[in-house]
Amino acid sequence: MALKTETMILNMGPQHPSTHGVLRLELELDGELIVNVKPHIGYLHRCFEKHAEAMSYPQVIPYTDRMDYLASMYNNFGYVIAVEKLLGIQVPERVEYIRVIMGELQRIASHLVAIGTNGLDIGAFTPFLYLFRDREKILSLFEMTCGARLLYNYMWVGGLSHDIHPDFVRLTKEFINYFRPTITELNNLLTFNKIFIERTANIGVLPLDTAINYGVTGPSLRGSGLAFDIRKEDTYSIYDRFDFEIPVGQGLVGTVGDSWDRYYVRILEMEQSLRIIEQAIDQIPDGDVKAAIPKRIKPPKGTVYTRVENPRGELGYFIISDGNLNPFRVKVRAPSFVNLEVFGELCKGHLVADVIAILGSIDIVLGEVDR
Amino acid sequence: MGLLDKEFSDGNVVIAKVDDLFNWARLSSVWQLGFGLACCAIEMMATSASHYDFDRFGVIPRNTPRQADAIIISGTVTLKMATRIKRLYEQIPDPKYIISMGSCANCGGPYWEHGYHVLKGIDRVIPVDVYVPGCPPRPEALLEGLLKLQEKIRNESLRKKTV
Amino acid sequence: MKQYLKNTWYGIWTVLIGMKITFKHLFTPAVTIQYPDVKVPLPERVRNRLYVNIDDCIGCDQCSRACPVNCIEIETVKSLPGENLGTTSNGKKKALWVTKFNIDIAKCCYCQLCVPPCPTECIYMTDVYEFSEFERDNLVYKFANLTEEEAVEKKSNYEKFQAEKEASRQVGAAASAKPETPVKTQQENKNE
Amino acid sequence: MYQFLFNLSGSEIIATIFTAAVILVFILLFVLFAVWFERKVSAHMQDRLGPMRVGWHGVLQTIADFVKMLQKEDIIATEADRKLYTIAPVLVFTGSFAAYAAIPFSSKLLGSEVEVGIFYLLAVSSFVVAGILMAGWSSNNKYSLLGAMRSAAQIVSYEIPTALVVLSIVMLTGTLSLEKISQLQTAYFWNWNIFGGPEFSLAKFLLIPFMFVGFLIIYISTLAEVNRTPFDIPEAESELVAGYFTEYCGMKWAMFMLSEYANMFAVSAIVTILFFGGYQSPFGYLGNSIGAEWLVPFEQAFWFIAKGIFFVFVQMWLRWTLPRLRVDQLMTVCWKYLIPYAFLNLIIVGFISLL
Repeated sequence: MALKTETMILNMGPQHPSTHGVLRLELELDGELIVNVKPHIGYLHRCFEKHAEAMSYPQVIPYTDRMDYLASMYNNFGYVIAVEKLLGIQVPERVEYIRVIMGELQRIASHLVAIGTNGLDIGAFTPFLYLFRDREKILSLFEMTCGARLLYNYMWVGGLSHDIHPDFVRLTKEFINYFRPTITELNNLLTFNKIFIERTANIGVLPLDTAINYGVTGPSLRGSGLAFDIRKEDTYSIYDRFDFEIPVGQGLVGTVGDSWDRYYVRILEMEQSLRIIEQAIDQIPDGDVKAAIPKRIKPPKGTVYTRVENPRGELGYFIISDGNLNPFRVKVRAPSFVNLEVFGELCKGHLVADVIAILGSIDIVLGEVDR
Repeated sequence: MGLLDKEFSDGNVVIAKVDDLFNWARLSSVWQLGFGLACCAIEMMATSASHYDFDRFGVIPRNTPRQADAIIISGTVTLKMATRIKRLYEQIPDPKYIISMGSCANCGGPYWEHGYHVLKGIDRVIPVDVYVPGCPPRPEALLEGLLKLQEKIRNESLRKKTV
Repeated sequence: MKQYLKNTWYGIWTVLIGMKITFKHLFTPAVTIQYPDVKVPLPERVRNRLYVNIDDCIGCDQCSRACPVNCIEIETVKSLPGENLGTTSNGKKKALWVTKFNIDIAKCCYCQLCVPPCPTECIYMTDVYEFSEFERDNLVYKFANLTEEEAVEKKSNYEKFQAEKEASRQVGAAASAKPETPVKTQQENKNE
Repeated sequence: MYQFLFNLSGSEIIATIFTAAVILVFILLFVLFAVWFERKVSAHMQDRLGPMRVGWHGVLQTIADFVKMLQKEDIIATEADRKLYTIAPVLVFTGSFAAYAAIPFSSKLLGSEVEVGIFYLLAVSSFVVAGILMAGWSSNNKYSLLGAMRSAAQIVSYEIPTALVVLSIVMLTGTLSLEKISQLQTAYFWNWNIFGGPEFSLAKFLLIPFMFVGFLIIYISTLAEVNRTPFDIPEAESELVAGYFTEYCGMKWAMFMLSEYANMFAVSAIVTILFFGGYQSPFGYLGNSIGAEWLVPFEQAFWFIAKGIFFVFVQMWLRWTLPRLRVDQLMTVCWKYLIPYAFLNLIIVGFISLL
C-alpha cells in the first residue's frame, strides 16, 4: 500500500526566469512529480480591445504591434488585411510582395527567439545568444526599412509606411546566405545534442486529436503531425504564388507530437521561410506602396473575420464596423492564448524540470495571451 | 549589516576615499533582477545578448531578488503585477536601484489614457532612479540609462545627507 | 545492450561536436558594439525622439489628432490682422501663434503616425535616443518658442482685439436691425 | 610546507596558521581569477566580450563584485531558521577549504602529508552536502528545499563512480597518498597514469584506453559533485530560480560562490593528481638542467596550477556548451552508465595490473 502523502503547492512566477514573461503557474507537486498545473494569466492585460474602440482604424495598428511583440509585423499584417477586406480595396502588387517578405523575416525572427528561449530553459545559454545575434541581423533589416527595431507599425491600411530601402534586396540576400549555415550549426550544437534530445523527446506529448480538440494551431499543431497551415489552407495575400512545404512532426527521436517535434518544426519552418523569401525577393514589381484610399478611413457597416498564420498559429481578427471612424469592436483570436490551454494537459505526470521544457516548446507570448 | 546603514557626520579624507571605492564597486557591478515584463523585456534581452552585451558593464541577470542590485522595469506594469513588483523590490537587499525602461513603465505609455488595467507609471509604486524613454528603447538607450545610473551612484556618499 | 552502448557513444560524440563549435567561437571575433566608445551610425529612417521645427509649425493640430496616445499638446492663439508671422519654409503663411507645443516623450509610442499628416513637414523623428532622465517631468519637451509672458501677451492682445471687434460690431448692430444676434452667439461660443 | 614552517618557527600553532593562511590566500586569489575567467570565457564563446569597463578587459570585475557584496544588506527572512541559515555557508566553505589541506601543490608545497590523502579528500568533500541541505532547509523556501534535496541525492550518488575510479588508481599505484601518487608519475608526460604509468611494459600500453575511460568517468562524476552544468540541477537557474541559495544574499551568498569555485579547483586537482602527473612537469625541469635545485618546487607549483586551471577551463567550456540534464536522467547517468562502466574498468585495470 502506498504511503499517503500531502502534495506541495509550488508557485512559479510571475517573476520566474523561464515563464516567458509574467505567466504564473501554480504547480501541485508530489515530490517533483506534477499532479496538477494551473496557469494564472492576466498579469499583462493591456486592454487592447478597449483601446481599439477608442482609436481610429490606423491608430489601432501600433496597439496590434504590442500584442505579440515578437511578431509585430505579422500582427500588423493580419489587421490591415482585415480592414482592407472591410473597405473592399486592393493593394498594389509591390505592397503584397514586400508584406510577404517582411512577414516571413518576422517569422524567422520570432522562431529564433522561440528556439533560443526553449534552449535557454533547458540550460543551453550559448545557442540562445547565437540566435539573438542572428536575430539582430533581421532587426537591422527592419530598422533600415521602417526605422524601428521591435514595434514597427510598418503595414498600413492600403499600403506600407515606407518603401523598402534601395539596399534591402541585396542585404536580404546576404542574410539568407549567412543564415543557412547557422541553422546547421544550431542543429549540431543543440538540436541533435543527446542531452537536449533526452530533455525534450517523449516529453509533453500532444496527441493529434487532443490538439484538434483544444484548437491548438501553428507549430504546436504541426508538431503533432497535421499539415495545417493557413498560408496554404486559406490563402491570403499572395502566398499561393510561392512554392513551400509545410513541415510536420515525424517523431524522429521520440513520439510524434513531443516537445522536440514542436521545436524541430520551427527549425524546418525557418528554412521554408527562407525559401519563400528567396522566391519573392527577385520578383518584387515596381510601383507605388500606397493604394489610393481616402485620407480618413471610414469603412462601411459590416463585420469581417480574417485569419493569418502568425508564427505562433492562427491569428484571427474579427472587426465590427458601425460606419464610424473608430471600429466598433476588434476581437482577436490570439494563438498563444489558445495554445496555452492545452498546457495543463501536457504537464501531468511529468517532473518540474519538464514544465519549462514544455512551456518553451509551446512558445507563448504573454502580451498576446493577456492582450 | 550593510555598511551603508551607518552614516558619518564628518566628511574626512578617509571617508571620501572609502566612498570612492564603495561607489566604484557598486556602479561597476550592478546586477539586475532577471525579470521581463513585456515588449521592453525583449530589448532588454537583446541588450544582454552578444551585440550590446550588458556584461561589459558588469551587469548580469540574477534570478532571485536576494542577489540583485537593480530592477529594470521593462514593460507595462498592470495593476495585478504592481503588487508583485513592490514585493520584489522589498526583497532586494539595500542598496538597490531601479531603472524604468520604456514608456509604459515611465507613465503608462500608450496605455495611459484608456488602459483601465495599467499602472500609470511605476513610480507610483516604487522609487525610480532613472527613466529611459523609448517604446521600446534601443539597447543603446538602455545602456545610456545605465551610464546615467552609474553617474548617480558615483555621487552618493556615506556622509550624512545634511552635511 | 546495443542500444546502451549506442546511447553512451551518441552522448559523448554530440558533446564533443558541441564543444568543437563553442571552441571555434572562442576565437572568432566578437560582434559586440562597445557602446559608449563606439556608436554605430543609425539608418536614416530611424525613429527615435520626436522633434518639432517650431519655426515651420502653423499650429494646425493635425499631428495631435493623428497621435494614438495623445501625447502632443498644442495651444494656439489667432494672430491679429496687422501682425506678420512670416511663412514656413515651404511657403505656407502662418496665421496662428503657437503658444504651447508640448510633447510628452514619456508617453510617446514612436509610431510615426504624427509625421505624415503634417502639411509643413515640421514634425519628424530624429536619431537622438540618449535622453534618459532622473526626473520624469524633464521628459515633457516644450517646443513653443514663445516665452510665457509673450504667450500671455499674445492671448491678451487677441482678446483685446476680439473685444474691440465685438464692441465695434455691437455699435454697428445697434445701428442696424436685430437679426445679427445668432452670429454673435456663435462667435462667443468660439471664444470659449 | 608545514614541516618547513615548523622547523622555522618551532611552534605547531604558528606553522598551522601560516599554512592555512597561504592556502586561504591561494583560494581567494584563485576565485577572484576564476570568476573573471569564467565570465570572459563564456563571453568569448558567445561572440561577446564580457566585462570590459573596469581595468584592462575587466580584470577588476570580481573585486568590484566582492566589495559591492560587502555593502549589501544582510537579509534573513523571518521564517528562516536563523542558526542553520547562518552556519550553512560557513560549513560549505569549511568543507571545500579542508579539502585543500591534502592537495600537494608541489613536492615542498603541501598542507599536510596525509598518508590516506585521497581517502581524506573524498570524505571531506562530501561534507559540503550537509551544508547544502542545511541551507536548503533553513531558508524555508520551496525552491531552496527542492534544490537541496536534489543536490544531496546527486553528490552522494556521484561519490560512487568517483571512488571506483580512484580505487583503480590506488590498485595500480598501491598507495593512498596523493603526494606519493604524484611522485610516482615522474617528470615527462609519458609517465603519467593516463599513459599507463611510469613502468615500461606491455601492461602500460594495454592500460592506456582503460585509463582514458577512467579519466572520463571521474571527470564527469566530479563535474556532478561540484554542481556544474550539465549537472547543475541543484541551482538550475531556469527551473529552481537559484536552487538552495535562493534566499541568500550578500556575503553569505559570496561564501557559497567561493566554495563552489574552490571546489572546482579541488576536483580538477584530483583529476590532475590521479591521471596527469600531479605537480610533475611534462617536459622535465628547468631547475634540474641548470642546476638550480631550489627552482624545482616553484616549477612544480606552476605546472600543478596550470593543469588545474586547464581542467577548470574545460569545466567552463562544458558549462557554456551543454544544456542541463533532468534530475532523474542525472541519476540514470550515474547508476546505469557511470557505475557499470567504472566497475568494469576497475576489474579490467585490476587484471592488467596483475600481468
